[in-house]
Amino acid sequence: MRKNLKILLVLFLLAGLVSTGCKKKSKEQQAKAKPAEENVIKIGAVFSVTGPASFLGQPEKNTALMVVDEINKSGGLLGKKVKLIVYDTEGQEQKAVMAVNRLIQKDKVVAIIGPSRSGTTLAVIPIVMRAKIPLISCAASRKIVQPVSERKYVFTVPQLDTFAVEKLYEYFNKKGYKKIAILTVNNGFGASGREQLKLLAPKYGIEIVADEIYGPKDTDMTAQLTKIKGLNPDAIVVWGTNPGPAVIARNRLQLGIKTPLFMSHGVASKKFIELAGKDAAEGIILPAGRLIVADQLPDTDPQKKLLLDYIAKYKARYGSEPSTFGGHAYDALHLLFEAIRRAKSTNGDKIVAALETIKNFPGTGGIYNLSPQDHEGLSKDAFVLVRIHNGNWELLEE
Amino acid sequence: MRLKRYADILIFALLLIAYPLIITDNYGLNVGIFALENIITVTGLNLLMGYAGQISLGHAGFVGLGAYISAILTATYHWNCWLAMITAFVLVGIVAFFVALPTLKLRGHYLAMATLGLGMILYIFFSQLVDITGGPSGFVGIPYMRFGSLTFSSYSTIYVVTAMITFVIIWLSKNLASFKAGRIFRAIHQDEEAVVALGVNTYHYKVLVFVVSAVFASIAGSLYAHTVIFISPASFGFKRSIQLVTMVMVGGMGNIWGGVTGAIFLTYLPEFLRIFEDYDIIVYGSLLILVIIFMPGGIAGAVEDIYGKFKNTGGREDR
Amino acid sequence: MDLIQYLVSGISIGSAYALIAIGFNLIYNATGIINFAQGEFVMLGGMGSVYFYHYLHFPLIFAILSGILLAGVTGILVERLSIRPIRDASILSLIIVTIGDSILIRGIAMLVWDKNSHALPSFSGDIPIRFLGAAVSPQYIWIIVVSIISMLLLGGFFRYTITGKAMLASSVDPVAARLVGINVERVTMYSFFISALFSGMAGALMTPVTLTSYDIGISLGLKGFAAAVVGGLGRMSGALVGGIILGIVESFSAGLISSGYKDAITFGLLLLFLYMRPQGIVGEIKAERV
Amino acid sequence: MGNSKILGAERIVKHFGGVKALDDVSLSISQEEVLGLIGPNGAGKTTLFNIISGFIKPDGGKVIFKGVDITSHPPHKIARMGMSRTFQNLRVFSEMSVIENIMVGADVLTSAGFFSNLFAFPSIWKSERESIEKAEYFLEEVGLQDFRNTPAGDLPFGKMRLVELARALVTEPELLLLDEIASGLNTSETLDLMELLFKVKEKHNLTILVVEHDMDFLMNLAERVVVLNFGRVIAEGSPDEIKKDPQVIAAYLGE
Repeated sequence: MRKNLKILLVLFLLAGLVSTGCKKKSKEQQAKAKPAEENVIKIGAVFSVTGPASFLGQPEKNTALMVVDEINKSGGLLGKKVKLIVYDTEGQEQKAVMAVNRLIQKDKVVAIIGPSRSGTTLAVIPIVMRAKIPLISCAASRKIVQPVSERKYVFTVPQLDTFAVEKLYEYFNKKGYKKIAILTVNNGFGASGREQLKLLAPKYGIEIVADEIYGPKDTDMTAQLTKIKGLNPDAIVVWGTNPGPAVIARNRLQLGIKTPLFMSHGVASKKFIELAGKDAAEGIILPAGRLIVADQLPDTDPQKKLLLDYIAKYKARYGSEPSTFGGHAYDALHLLFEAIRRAKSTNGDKIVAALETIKNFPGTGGIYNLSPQDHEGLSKDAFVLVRIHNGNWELLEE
Repeated sequence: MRLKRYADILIFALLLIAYPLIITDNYGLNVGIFALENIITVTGLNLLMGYAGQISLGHAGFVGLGAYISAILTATYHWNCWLAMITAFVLVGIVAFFVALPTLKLRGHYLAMATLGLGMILYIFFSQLVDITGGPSGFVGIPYMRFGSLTFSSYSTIYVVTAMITFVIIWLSKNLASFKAGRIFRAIHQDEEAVVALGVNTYHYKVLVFVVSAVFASIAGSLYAHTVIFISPASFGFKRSIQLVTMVMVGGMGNIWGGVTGAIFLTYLPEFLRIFEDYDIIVYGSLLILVIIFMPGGIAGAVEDIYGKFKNTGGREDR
Repeated sequence: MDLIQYLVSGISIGSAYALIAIGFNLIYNATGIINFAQGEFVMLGGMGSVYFYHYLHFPLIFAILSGILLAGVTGILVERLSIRPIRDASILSLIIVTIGDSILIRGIAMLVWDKNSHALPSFSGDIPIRFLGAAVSPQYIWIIVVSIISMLLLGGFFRYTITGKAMLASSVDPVAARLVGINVERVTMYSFFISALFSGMAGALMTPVTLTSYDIGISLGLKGFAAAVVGGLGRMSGALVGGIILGIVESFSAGLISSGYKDAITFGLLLLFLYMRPQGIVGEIKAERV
Repeated sequence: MGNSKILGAERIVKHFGGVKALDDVSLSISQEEVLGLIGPNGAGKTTLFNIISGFIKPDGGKVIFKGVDITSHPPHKIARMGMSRTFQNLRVFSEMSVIENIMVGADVLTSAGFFSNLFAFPSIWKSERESIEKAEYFLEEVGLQDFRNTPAGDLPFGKMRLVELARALVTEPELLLLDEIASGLNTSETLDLMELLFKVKEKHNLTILVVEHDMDFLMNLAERVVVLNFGRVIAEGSPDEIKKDPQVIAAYLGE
């Protein structure tokens, strides 16, 4: 019995330590922040830098750090330095909730960009709504910004799956593909893609003959492809992010399937071609932002200069090609800076009001037209169709 | 005699009451609520692993099951949240019972692998039954807890409810651990055959403690659902089950307060480790190894040994 | 026609699981431990070879050999630093320590290398081999052949060689083994080294077809263990039989039942065996002395 | 003492793989008798012991306890019917204190159910008191009062044997099975144990089946002795008859 008392005393000590720790730190932070409050604008960022979705979070974090350095070099914002505080959510809801609360309560940020996944974004929305802190998510699910009435402080930058599917289905109608097979990954990205693919199919007179699923870490999808081959659809649509689609492209080659293969904007990066291998990737068509075909864009394209500049700077700093996911952080920050400039304040409501006035603002994802009803700001033409031809992206048509 | 036995629970109650008075900001309360929810699951798991010696590598599955049943009953069918929580842990208890019947005949690695497999299967059902659970994109729109006209939407009110339920769970676990059942669990952990020879149906006891730990996990799941009001399969996978087991091991097996300490320590630690950014995964992994090697009794065990050395009484009377 | 393809791809994936299961059996035979970091050795074999090949520009063969060696050395480190200090601790502690190892190895791999997926060129081209209308990539032929060879090699090693029997003895009863002069510590280290080598080889062989990344070890480790149990824990022939059956069940359930529940069916099979026949297909019932 | 037969093992057969551990062994014990079972190593004594207590199932034959065929009963059910045992290689709960070890035995008979234990209803407090009282009683009976709170694992070998004995007695058995309880004890400890067993047998009118190597201990304690060799009963009778039986001498006491 007394043994328990001793352990409990330690617990008391531990709790005291923890609570004073939190208290002291927050008091100390307030003290420290007080004088510096005036000349620093603190912006929070939550990305899944590690864990299963690290291929989203890592490029987003790299880009965010780069963009903040850039703006600080060119005089900061409203004459103040911008301080970025980045937390890793490991793609887990609890971690994201704690991170956002920490950013709001302890770090006293004026706005937040991220999270990377739609799941973690939906988990933190109630917090930012209550705290009236604007959040610009880097995840592409419609539920994030709808219903707008309950999402006043929430925006999202990535192109919605709906537009990607519409772009594909238009192409299918043009090519006369009526029966298609879909193969989607079993995570947030794949599930929302699958939802839109099935939702919009009837509108375009398309029939989905096979609705197959694969796991994010699965190493072989020949079974699903064999089943699909048996149903000989007109086209196959794969919705997922690396490495799955690359394995599927290889399996398709191996099984000698000739049916045209379409993918999602989730694989719009050089990495995909490298993983799938030149011949397995040959001829794959997918909707994508203009980032990967920036050099092939006509000079009149408003995004061209900005994209080339982003690619050059990213390559110089990190030595590798930027990905469309990194582009989301780029757009989120620039939209936020533009809103703060227009609002000339860091108050949450003012930033939101300013954001909603931003019209044809070029970003890496497309031309943003935000409004009180549309917190996403992009449309179908944010996407272009691109094809892989001998190991390179090729602009199919605007 | 009774007061002495309950001294430690009263101190725990004081801790629970003191915390929100010291920490008033939402971040501190939020971490506190998650720590309490972890305490509930870890205490159940401690009874199963620390006391009865039966390992489970799939307990996040039961947390998820409780969370989803609560979410579906309250959001889709608009049940009262308390009725939903009770229905959830009754259903989870039944599922755990039927799962336990074949599983607890196994021992050691086989038991570990079976529970791991069960956790994975539950996870797959969460992500595949899209039209009921919302699938991998998660379940949106879970209502906050309500009692009459009072809605628990602020962290302070959620903390109060969670703290009360945690206290009840700890009280129940204390009873279970300190009377007859606790002794028999500990005896089973050390030498099951000898307990059988005394006339105890050890299989019955093992199934019992498995169901109790699953019910506690379900309650924690329901509370979590009403705290974050959004759930997705990602929070109830293999990684989460391992975190829960780590809390039991690091805290100290076979002692209620060991489990509590482990849950608190490993809920707050990552928050302090944020400064390490990417490196916290390395700190976590090495911490796990170091504790098993150098502190087999976990934090509680180490405290006991240090305390024992100080007092170094002859017959170690106060064992 | 599809059925043959399901069978062929089932056997191919199954042979990869078999190779990993062999790694499990090696450590289990010598130490009675189930190493939950086994998947990480597989990952190291793949990622190591990628690192030596793509970044240090070793020729393919040397890159793969050094990748496999890297996995082997890690195996020794895992044994020396985490298993030996608690050699006769409870099963629970051993399981948790190996889980700690897997988290640590994954973390280091993530930081030292990167978070992307990587590939290796196939050993003998990508042109699929066709027979009976089904197609299989030549790389899988390598995997099937290598897993059969290693099964025979190791099966014989444990049955006919002195060191092999010494390993078995030290797992059944370490004290008795020490009494007859077996250096149990060294045998345990060898078992981890050899097991890590085999799993590293599995990783290197699989990467051309399955690609690899710092966190591919988790699911491969689980599948490998399921194969080892279904086949018969500790038996090399069990590893091959279990692996192939698991691959075939997975392939058919994905093709015919539902690809979403594929893994649920695989783990369901594992549970079935754990409940009905824990000693696996080829194993016999071990009499439990009271 | 020709009263009723409490235990009958009839034509027991058991083999492990090729080895025939027990080959058509029959044995019976009457009420309050002390029966000894001896035989060289590997004669099948412990196997028979495990079959009677239900831990191993025989390949042939039956075990009747108090008139009930318990051959296929699970061991815990047999124990509840009034048969308790000790183990050849000592099995105490080493990290639990001596009193707790004995209380586990006592707990088996207390009435409080799971829910009263969970919600600390009065009936669990009553059972707790009962359990403590009973455990204290047997603690004194085996003379371990001064080690009440010591972890059983810290005790010397002889004392651990007494813990195991007290734990077996507290379940109030009618038939007590002792599996080489004197092994590892020095002469004075063996004498004290013998004295204790006589006292306990009288007080609780126990029937005892004891398996032993220590001939003096067995010959003084047992009223009747059965000799096993290579899984077969080769002799049966009073200790004196057994000492003179040529077959026993040849097989066991060694030429």
